[in-house]
This record gives sequence, C-alpha cells and structure tokens, in this order.
Amino acid sequence: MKFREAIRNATFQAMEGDPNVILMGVGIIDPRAVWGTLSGTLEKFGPDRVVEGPLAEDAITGMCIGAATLGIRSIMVHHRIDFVLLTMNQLINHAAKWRDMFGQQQHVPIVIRAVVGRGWGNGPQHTQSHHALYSHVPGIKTVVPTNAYDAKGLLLAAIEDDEPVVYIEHRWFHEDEGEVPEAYYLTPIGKAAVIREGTDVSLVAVGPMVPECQKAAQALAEEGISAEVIDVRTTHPLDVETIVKSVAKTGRLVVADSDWGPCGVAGEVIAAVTERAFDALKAAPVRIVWPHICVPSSQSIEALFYPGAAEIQAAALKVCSQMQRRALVESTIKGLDGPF
Amino acid sequence: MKFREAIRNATFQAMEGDPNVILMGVGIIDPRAVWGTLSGTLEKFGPDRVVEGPLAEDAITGMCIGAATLGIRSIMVHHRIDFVLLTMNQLINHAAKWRDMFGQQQHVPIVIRAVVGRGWGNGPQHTQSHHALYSHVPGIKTVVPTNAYDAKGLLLAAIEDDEPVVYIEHRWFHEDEGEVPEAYYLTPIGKAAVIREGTDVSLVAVGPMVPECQKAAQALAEEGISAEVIDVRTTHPLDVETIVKSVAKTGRLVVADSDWGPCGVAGEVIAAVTERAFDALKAAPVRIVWPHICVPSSQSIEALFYPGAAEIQAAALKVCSQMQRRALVESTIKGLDGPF
Amino acid sequence: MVQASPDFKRDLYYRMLLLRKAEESIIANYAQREMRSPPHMYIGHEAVAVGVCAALRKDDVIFPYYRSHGWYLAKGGDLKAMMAELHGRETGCSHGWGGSMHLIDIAAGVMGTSAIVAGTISHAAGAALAFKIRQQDRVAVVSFGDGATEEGVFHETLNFASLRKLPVIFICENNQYATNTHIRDRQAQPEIYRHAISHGMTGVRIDGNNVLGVYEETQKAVDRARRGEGPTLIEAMTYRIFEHCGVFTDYDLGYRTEEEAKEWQAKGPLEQAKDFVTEAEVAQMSADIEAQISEAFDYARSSPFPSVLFAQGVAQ
Amino acid sequence: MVQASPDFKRDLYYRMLLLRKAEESIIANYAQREMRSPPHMYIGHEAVAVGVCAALRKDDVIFPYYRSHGWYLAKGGDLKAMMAELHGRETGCSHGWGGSMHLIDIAAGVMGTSAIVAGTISHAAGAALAFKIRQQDRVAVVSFGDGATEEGVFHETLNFASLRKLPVIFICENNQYATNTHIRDRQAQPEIYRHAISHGMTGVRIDGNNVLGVYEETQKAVDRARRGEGPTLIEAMTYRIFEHCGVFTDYDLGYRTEEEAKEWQAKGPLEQAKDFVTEAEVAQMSADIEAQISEAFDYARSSPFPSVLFAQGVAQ
Ligand SMILES: Cc1ncc(C[n+]2csc(CCOP(=O)(O)OP(=O)(O)O)c2C)c(N)n1
Ligand SMILES: Cc1ncc(C[n+]2csc(CCOP(=O)(O)OP(=O)(O)O)c2C)c(N)n1
Ligand SMILES: [Mg+2]
Ligand SMILES: [Mg+2]
Repeated sequence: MKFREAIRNATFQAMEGDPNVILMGVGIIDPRAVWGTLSGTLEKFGPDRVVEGPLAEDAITGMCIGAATLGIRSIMVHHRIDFVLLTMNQLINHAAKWRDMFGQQQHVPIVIRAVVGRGWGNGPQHTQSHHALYSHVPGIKTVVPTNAYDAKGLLLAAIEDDEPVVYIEHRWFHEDEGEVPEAYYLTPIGKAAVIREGTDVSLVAVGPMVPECQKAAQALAEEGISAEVIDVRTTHPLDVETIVKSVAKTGRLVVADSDWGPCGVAGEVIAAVTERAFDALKAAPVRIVWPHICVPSSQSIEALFYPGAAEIQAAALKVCSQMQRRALVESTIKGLDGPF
Repeated sequence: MKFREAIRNATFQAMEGDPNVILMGVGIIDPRAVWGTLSGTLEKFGPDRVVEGPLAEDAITGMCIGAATLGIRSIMVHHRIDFVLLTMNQLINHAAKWRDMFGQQQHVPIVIRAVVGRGWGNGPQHTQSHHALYSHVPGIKTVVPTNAYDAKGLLLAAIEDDEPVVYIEHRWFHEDEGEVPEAYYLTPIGKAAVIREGTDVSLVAVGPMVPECQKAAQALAEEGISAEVIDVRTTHPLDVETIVKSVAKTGRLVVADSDWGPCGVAGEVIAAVTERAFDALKAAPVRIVWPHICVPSSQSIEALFYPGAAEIQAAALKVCSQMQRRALVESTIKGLDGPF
Repeated sequence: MVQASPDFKRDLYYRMLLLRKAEESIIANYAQREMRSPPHMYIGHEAVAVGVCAALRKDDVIFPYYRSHGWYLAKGGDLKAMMAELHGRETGCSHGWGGSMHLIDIAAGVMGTSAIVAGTISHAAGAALAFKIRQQDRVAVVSFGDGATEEGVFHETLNFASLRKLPVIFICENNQYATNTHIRDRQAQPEIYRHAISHGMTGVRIDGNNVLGVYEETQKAVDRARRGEGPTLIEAMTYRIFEHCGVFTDYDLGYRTEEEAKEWQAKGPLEQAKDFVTEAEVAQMSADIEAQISEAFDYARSSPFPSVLFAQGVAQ
Repeated sequence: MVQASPDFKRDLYYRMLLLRKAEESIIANYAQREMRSPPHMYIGHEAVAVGVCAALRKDDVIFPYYRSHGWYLAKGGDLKAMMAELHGRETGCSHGWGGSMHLIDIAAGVMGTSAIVAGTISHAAGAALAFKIRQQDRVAVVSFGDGATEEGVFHETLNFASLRKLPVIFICENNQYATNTHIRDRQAQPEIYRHAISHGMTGVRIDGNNVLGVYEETQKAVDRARRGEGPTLIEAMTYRIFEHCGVFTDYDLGYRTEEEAKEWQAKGPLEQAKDFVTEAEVAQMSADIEAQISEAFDYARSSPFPSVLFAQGVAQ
C-alpha cells in the first residue's frame, strides 16, 4: 500500500481501537482530507473525534494538552510543518514540560503530525523541516518515517507513546508503495534501521536523504566501496548505539540530512559518534546538509539548493580515499629496505 | 561599570545616535525597567520610542518587522527568553525569511533581547536558554555576551546589523563589573574570544559556562595542565576558525554549554571541529551540557542539574590523561633495549 | 437571586480566611529562605477562587494561572502538599519540580498551572472538549488575569469554545495591572467581558470581591455549561494588594498609590463578607486554620528533598 | 456619498479588468509548467484591492496576503516583474526567490507578502507605528481573509493599533471559506467587523464586490487615519471563483455548489461596474491590457533564471 494509505490505515486502527484517540487540526475535514491521509475519518468517527479547528493552531495545540490531562490522545495534523511554529509556546513551554514540571503526575500523549513540502516553487515558508528544533528540547520525541511500513508503525507508536511526539512526514513519500501488514504493529521509537549492510563507510540518513543514500550506496558499490546505510527514523532520542556499532565496523561516517547544518541532527550524529567512538574513526566525518540560506522558490536555484545522491557519493569517496592513501603508505613503507 | 549598566549605556548611545532605533516590549516602562537595564529610557525618549506593548509578543514582533521595512531598528525586549517561543512564527517564518524571500530587497534590522533566568526555583518555564534553536535557522544571528564589555559591544553590533539578531542575556551576569569604555564601540558578531591561552586542551564555552571554564582552567593549571579558554560569544555564525586554530594547537577539546545537548551548540562545535580538524584531535572531544530533562525547581535537584567547573575540569583531565598515557607509553618504549 | 444559607456563607468565609492565612504564613516565613520559589500572592483576590469553586463539583476541573495558591486551596488541594512544594520537598504536590507557580492536585481537580501568561486558557477548553466527547456533564474552569486577555490565544479559545458550545468557564481576574503596567496603557477597550459577546458567547462583569455574587454568577454559568449551552466569560473586578511577585507591598514604585490599594482593601473579600460570621466564629476559624497551617509547615520542613533527576523510565 | 467622475469610474473598471486579465493569462498558460509556483487566484475579489488602492497615495504602503496578484497590480506593482517572478526568473520582483505568494514592489509601496495566514497583519501596524513616530501622514494597509481573523495575532494587533490610534487599515476579504471549510464551521459569531468594535475601533461590513463602495469606505478610513483618529477594520464581503490554490474551479469537491458561485458571479466586481464603461471602451481597454500582458510574458520568458544561491555579502 502507499505511504499515504499506511498513514490512513494506522489512523483508522488507532481510532477504532481506542475511543480516546481523536484528530485535531485545521482543514482536516477538507474533502481533500490532507492528501488523502484522512479520507473517510469524518464519516466514520464524526465531528466529535475529527475536530476541525478554526485557524488557531496555538489554541488547538493547547486544547490537545488540556484534553490529554483527561486521557484523550490527540493527533494534531498540520498541512505544513512551518505552521507548527505558531504553536511553539504550547509545544515547548507546556507539552514538553508537563511530565517533569508536575513530578511525573501528568503526561500529554499528543502526536503532532507535520507535513514537509518541497518543490514547485513552494518557497521559503512552505518547505522547512524543523526536526532539529524539536529534537533539542527534552520532553518531546521526533520521528521521520521514510517508507510506508514505518509510516504506519511509527504513527501507531507515536499514538501509544505517553509523551508528545512530533511525526514528520515528507509529502513526496506519500506516493511511495511498500509492504504494509494489515495487522496492528509498532515501529519502536528510538531505534534506527540498518537498511543496507556495508563495511567501508556508514551513510547515516534522515528522511528524504535515505533514498538518496541508497542510490549513492549503489553507485559506490560499482566503485568497489561497500557502504552501510542507516535510516535514523527517530531524530530524538537518537539511536546512537546502532550508529556507533556501524562506525566501529566501517570507521567512516557520512551523515545526510534534509535540513540546515548548524545545531542540526547531522551535526548531532557526528558529535555523538566522535564522543563515543573516536578511536574507531579512520577519517573525518562529513555532513551533507542544506546550504545555510532560505529554500528558494525558482527551480533554477532550487536545483542548486538540495543536495542528493551525487554529493553523498562524493563525500563517501572522499572519506574512503584517505583510507586508501594510508593503506598505500603502509604498503610502500613495508617494501622499503636499504639506506637509499 | 556593571553588565546591566553596559546594556543601558549601549541602549542610550544607540537611541541618541539614530532616531530610527526604538525599544519595544512587554513591561519595559515598568519602574523596575527590566532589572535597571532601561532606567530612564522612557523619560529620555518618550512613549513613541519606548513602546510598551500589551501582552502580545507575537504581534509586537511582527510590528518590529513591519516597522523595519520602513527603516526602523527595533530592540524587542523579553524579560525571559521562554516568551520568545510565542513569537517563533514571526521570528523564523518571517523575520528570518525577509531578506532571501524577497531577493535581498528587504532587511529586518531587529534585535531580540532575551533574558535567561536561573535559580530560586524559577522552574522549567523560566530557565530555558534556546540559543540552539535560533542558531539553527538561516537569516538569524545569535549572540551571548558574558562580560560587561561585550554586553555593550555586542548590543551595539546587533543594533547596527541589518538582519535579525537574538541577543541572549544571562541575568546572573547583570551584577558583574567590567571595564566598559564610555565611547561607542562594536564587538564583532561572529568572532569568538580566546580569553586564556593554553597548550594542552581547548575549553570552548557558551554564556555562563565561560566563568566555569576559567575556574576549571585555574584548577587544571595547578595540576600542570595548560588549558586554553574560548568564549564563543556568537553561537551563530560560529567562529569555527578560532576554535579550530586552538584545537590544532592543543589537540584536545571540551565544550561547555548552558543548554541541553541534542542538536545544541556544544555538539555543533564538536561536529565542526571534527569535520575540519580531525587529524589534529588526539582524543575524543567531550561536551558538558545539561542533563536531558526539564530544569527542576527545588534547590536539591537544581544542584544536581547544572554542571560547572568541576565537571569541566574532570572532562579535561579525562581527555588529557589519554595524552599522558601515550606520552608514558612512548617514554617507556624509548627506554627499551634487549630481548626481555 | 437565591437565599444563601448562613452555613453556606460561613463556609465561604472560612475558605477565604484559609486562603488569606495560608498566604500570610508564606509571607511571615519567606525571609527564612526556605521557600525558594517566586510567589505570586493571591491576597485581595480570594473571593474569586472561593466563589467560583463553591459552584463546582469535585469532578469538575480547574486550570489556574501562576497566581494559583488560592485556586489550589479553594478547589480542595492538599495544604500540606502545597507547603511542601513551596519548600521544594519530595512530598510537594509536584514533588519539588514545580514550585509556587506549578501547583497541581489531580484528585481535587487542579489539573495544571502555567508560569506563561494565558498558558492554560486553551487547556481548559481541551478538557471541556474531552467532557463533550464523552458526554459527561463535567465543567472545566480556567483563571487568568486581565493581561492574559491581550494574548491572541484568549480569542482563539473563546471562538472555538463558543463555536462548539464547550462546557468551559473563563474567569478573568481583572486587577487592572499586568505586573506594573495599568490596563489603560495596554487595552483600547478595557471592558474585557465584551469580547465574549463578539465571540457569540455569554460575558459578564461582576464585583470579584463579593464572594456570594461570584458564586451566584458562576452557578449560572455552570448550569448553562452542564446543559450544553456553552461557555461563559466572567470578568471579576478585583485588586492585588501585594507586589506582582513577592511578599512585600510596592507603593514606593509609584505605578499605583497606597490610597488606591486602601480603597480596594476597604471593599475587600473578607471585609464584604464580615457579616457572614460572628467575631467568635472568626476567632475559632482562625485557631483551626492556624493549626492546620503550622502542621503543614512542620510537614514541609520535616519532609526530605527530592534526590534524583531521572525518575524510573525517563530516558537519560 | 461623493459623486465619482466618469473618468474615475472608467479608471476603476480598467484596473479591475487588468487584474482579471492578468490572472486569466496565468490560467491560460499555467499548463505549460513554466510558472512553477502555487497561485492563489484573486478572480472575484478584484473590487477590494482596486477600490482600496484607489483611495491610497503612492507613498502609502500595503502588506497583502498570499492571494496577492491583485493587490500588487492595484497598488501599481510592475506587471513584467510579476510575470517574471511567476516564471522564476532573475528579473522577477523577488528575483525568483519568492514566487506567486511573495510579490513585492517597494517603489510602489508593496512592502511584503506572506504565505502564512495572518502573517502580515502585525507588519502593517508596525509600518503605521513608524509613520506615527516620524509624524508622517502616510497610511499602512493589510489585506487578509476571513480565516485569518481566527488567528490570535489579528486581535493582538487590533488592540494595539486601536490603543495607539495607528494609521492602519485592516481589510478583511471575507469570501466565507478558509481553503474548503466554510466560516460557519470555524467562527461562532461570523460578523467579523464586530471584533473591531470590541477593540474600541471603527469596524464596518460592506459589499466587497462594489468597487465604488469599497473606495468610498476606504477613503473615509484613510481620512481618519491621516487625521490621527486611528485604525479601521473593513470587512469586505466577496467570493473566490476558482479553487483555493490553482487554476481550476472545484465544484466537484462538494464543499460548495456551482449555484452559489454563479450567484456571486452575477454580482461580481466587473458585473456591478459594467455601466462605468461602454462596450467600445471595454474592447479598447482589453486590447491595451492584452498587449501589456503579452509583453510581460515575453519579458518573463526571455529573462534569465537566477544562478547563484549566495548573493554578495551573504555568509555561506
Ligand atoms: C507570555 C508571557 N509574557 C510575559 C510574561 C511575564 N509576566 C508574568 S505575569 C505578567 C503580568 C500578567 O498580568 P495579568 O494577566 O493581569 O495577571 P496578574 O499577574 O495581574 O494577576 C507578565 C507580563 C509571562 N509570564 N508570559
Ligand atoms: C498559519 C497558517 N495556517 C494554515 C495555513 C494553510 N492555509 C493556507 S490558506 C488557508 C485558508 C485561509 O483562508 P482565508 O484567511 O479566509 O483566506 P482566503 O484563502 O479564503 O482568501 C489555510 C488554512 C497557513 N498558510 N498558515
Ligand atoms: Mg492583572
Ligand atoms: Mg476566506
């Protein structure tokens, strides 16, 4: 089934299985039903559980928190993640604080489903991906599914989680087909997936950079370089163990993120690996991220803006070339003899 | 002059020097005048330039942007940085986008002066320091002065800057005395300061961790370890050159930040250094950051929460011990002779 | 207007006295630096919390703002746990994590408090939505100041609550100041209740220092809410006697006059209710309350401090 | 009501026709995939932008919303630069960085546009504050939809503008839908202008498809603003003919009927103004406008694409 259908499937299963699960958002009763991900929910569950809000994202988020104190598990849907910025006060000053601030007596099981746009000149305000912002603050978890299977598994896990989870959904995955069991299942939050095994270099990717890394790994294989590809899936809490294990094997790290660099998830991966597996690193890690400027509208500069498989491949070759040089050096030295 | 007086001094000089500079904020005409940093501004410049807003941080921030399109340079003052979260839509979706989104035709020279609290049970909602969030997004600069001299120099530089600058001010620096010239001067944004020279380990610090690193460096000196201390001063754009230069010399890095770790500035420093100066690193870098949980209210757990000089010193010893071991190893090997 | 029974009136007085004396005990002991938390005194506002909560059931819920001591006690929050929280102890109502601005007592229906102005307004509407979804006849109440109504979320929430006819009651405690700025410097049209009307819901302005009046107006709102007739905004005019945050008066600051405060004190909550009780009854109530308070202080002071940052199951 | 001269009326008609035909040309050419930017069509709303801008001076400023083609042209924005922007070219009014939702022409007073609903409401108040500080008699105008008034910032800004008597005019283009959700599902009290009154400022509801009426009401508001008598909210009732975003109609979606659209079209901006002009005049205007448009398209298509990400002096 398609990625979008997997989201719909998970939403129906969660709402059928637990009367406390509701949908909230702006434009969710729109006949277009958030690109089809919510088709039929209004008909099936009615306006009390498919709660169309006015254009009041901040208040709606606060209502999710208030309802949560009574046991309601809200899925707050945003057509674009950029709009979540209107709710930062409720999300970071409130939802993220409720558990600790009241000594573990309150929990706010809310899911913030935020869709990321890209292309067709959407421009600077409709193409951001703020997973780094949400990954920074304690009390929030952040997941970024990249295939239909995880789209369902992570959404169900997010709904089951007792703390706020930001579920970041890239619109250009919506059409992707994948194997999705009809049965209810969870993709564990906080666990990365090794989606391709390799021995020379670890390619760690977030969201849309996962398919790019797979492409790059293919190309690298043809050049005799064996790349391991890891889909972080959860940007916080980050599955450092899985990543470190991979780097311990390969000794080389390239991190690809669909976001800006500074204080981003790619940098976090590099920092965490360097702290924990410094001795395993054979070369300087590299991050492939967005140029540090707004996302432009025009196709010509948009093309210059987004990095992809080619940049990842080049970075992988660079970190591996150093290995080869060292190998080379050693081998030549080994052959030396005599005083000349 | 005191840190707080340096801010007041800079504010007066900027407003006297340029009629386009104004103050905006909630409670800025309060007789307490934002802990004295604005005393006398209302009397001197009047209500048209010392603009008391209602409790409407989001609208006021938007007004700063609109006024900026007409050439007004606003200093928006928040008694607590936590309140800036109410303005994220205007700050990140708008102010940070205005330059690029309109092809460099618009500029929003606004300063967001945000005060960070700590202690006396202020609790989870009044003690955050979000410099990482603002350092992530292109189109915003973020500075964190740690002494009276820079408090004035960075504020004046922020006001002169044509793009939005978040000026993060730690309340417990307010009382600190320092040499502050009466003359107008700028502390360049994007330049770190080497405040203590050393050769064995680089201690890179943000905000309140700067004095802690100085304390730690003192203690380390007594143990025969020469620590270099760097005050980043600007968390974005980060002065990577200065930090890399230091690590190239010392080969060891400890980063101390008064914030949470994931996707934070400390991790960014480690990532940037590892990318650019991997071969210079002799040991795994270490970051000293907040535990990943909300800031607690009670003094007993607050004491467990905030790391300080002791943790920095211990981390420095750890990264240096590896050096010593190696040195030791080398020296013993040198002494070796014979087949036993 | 219904005839309130003498017992009921006595009870209202007793509760207001409890709030007053509890805070006076905080003021009296604050200098000992054992209560390390910024206290926003409720003294002068007591009739609002007591009058409102008198019209609520135990299973109704409240979402007070940071000026929450009074609300916590009026809704039946545990006095010992409150004093322990102010002392930062493990036995505090938030186990020492919240402090004065973050009192909670879920069993009593005190669901959450925020140090962010207007932070809980939308929470109450969310709780009311939960009641509506479950077809329960429970009511959610939120309290906030006059300044809070300047935050956009106030209007966003009124619109939604009115649109969905949610069982929520908005209590605006209009003491005319936001910190030290007068409402005339902040609001163009300072009759706050009128915003309710432009959002298509009931809005009234009342004397917030008249506890019976507050009770009666709230009772009407509660009845409407339980009948599914939607929300109400009650603008309760009152006055803060002490400084915005802290245990002192602040007439020296010059943003208000001592005369103004004195006038309000003359028509204060206890003053307006003094014929609810005899002097003998007051003396007896005082003795009873003071005993509870000293017991609460002993409990707080003898309680352990919290000692771990990460509770069971919280990822480090 | 003043007597508008025939010339003036002809001019209003001409401007509305320019807006209409400019967008029709976008629709006609959109399928060629050269304009890669989400277009929010203004067709049906023309009388609002044209009527408002007719009452403004060149040195007055506007902050339109994303449905901005009409506002940009009505305020005198350059047609060629607009078409070049839609084509993503270097010569575009935002040099290709903004696209359809981010038109700007500082010389003409089009100061900035946002794709975030309600994003520019506070900007206009800020510009008005700048005029007040400088004691200039200029006026700032912001346009936004009915949905935008649900965002808290709408109320935050009205309160401040009213409090400070800022020379700002709030134009709400009430087309009854936010994307595909009807106002009855979003607002409890849908007479939006009434919120202005509860914020202590002038608010009126008018027929937004009557260009003369819009002009006259705006002129009154402008006069008040220039005299320092404060802001006005004008709720202009109008209707969107095409889909929320895109170049097609969407009656098939079922959230509205074609009949409803037809009724509104019958009293549309051009229809109501048709006796401002003779058929011959319309023919001549059309020819003139079409010539400008094809020139603008040629200009756009022959312009280079932007080629650098980082402009001079922008830190990489
Ligand atoms: C969003 C936000 N802005 C500013 C503050 C700082 N602040 C704390 S209390 C307060 C005054 C609030 O006044 P009001 O709502 O009238 O309540 P009162 O304290 O008078 O009871 C302010 C400005 C805050 N806590 N939150
Ligand atoms: C803050 C925000 N929330 C949601 C959206 C998505 N969105 C774009 S336009 C729109 C409808 C706005 O309706 P209205 O304000 O009436 O303007 P109209 O499009 O009808 O002219 C919505 C919900 C957005 N752009 N910004
Ligand atoms: Mg008040
Ligand atoms: Mg509309």
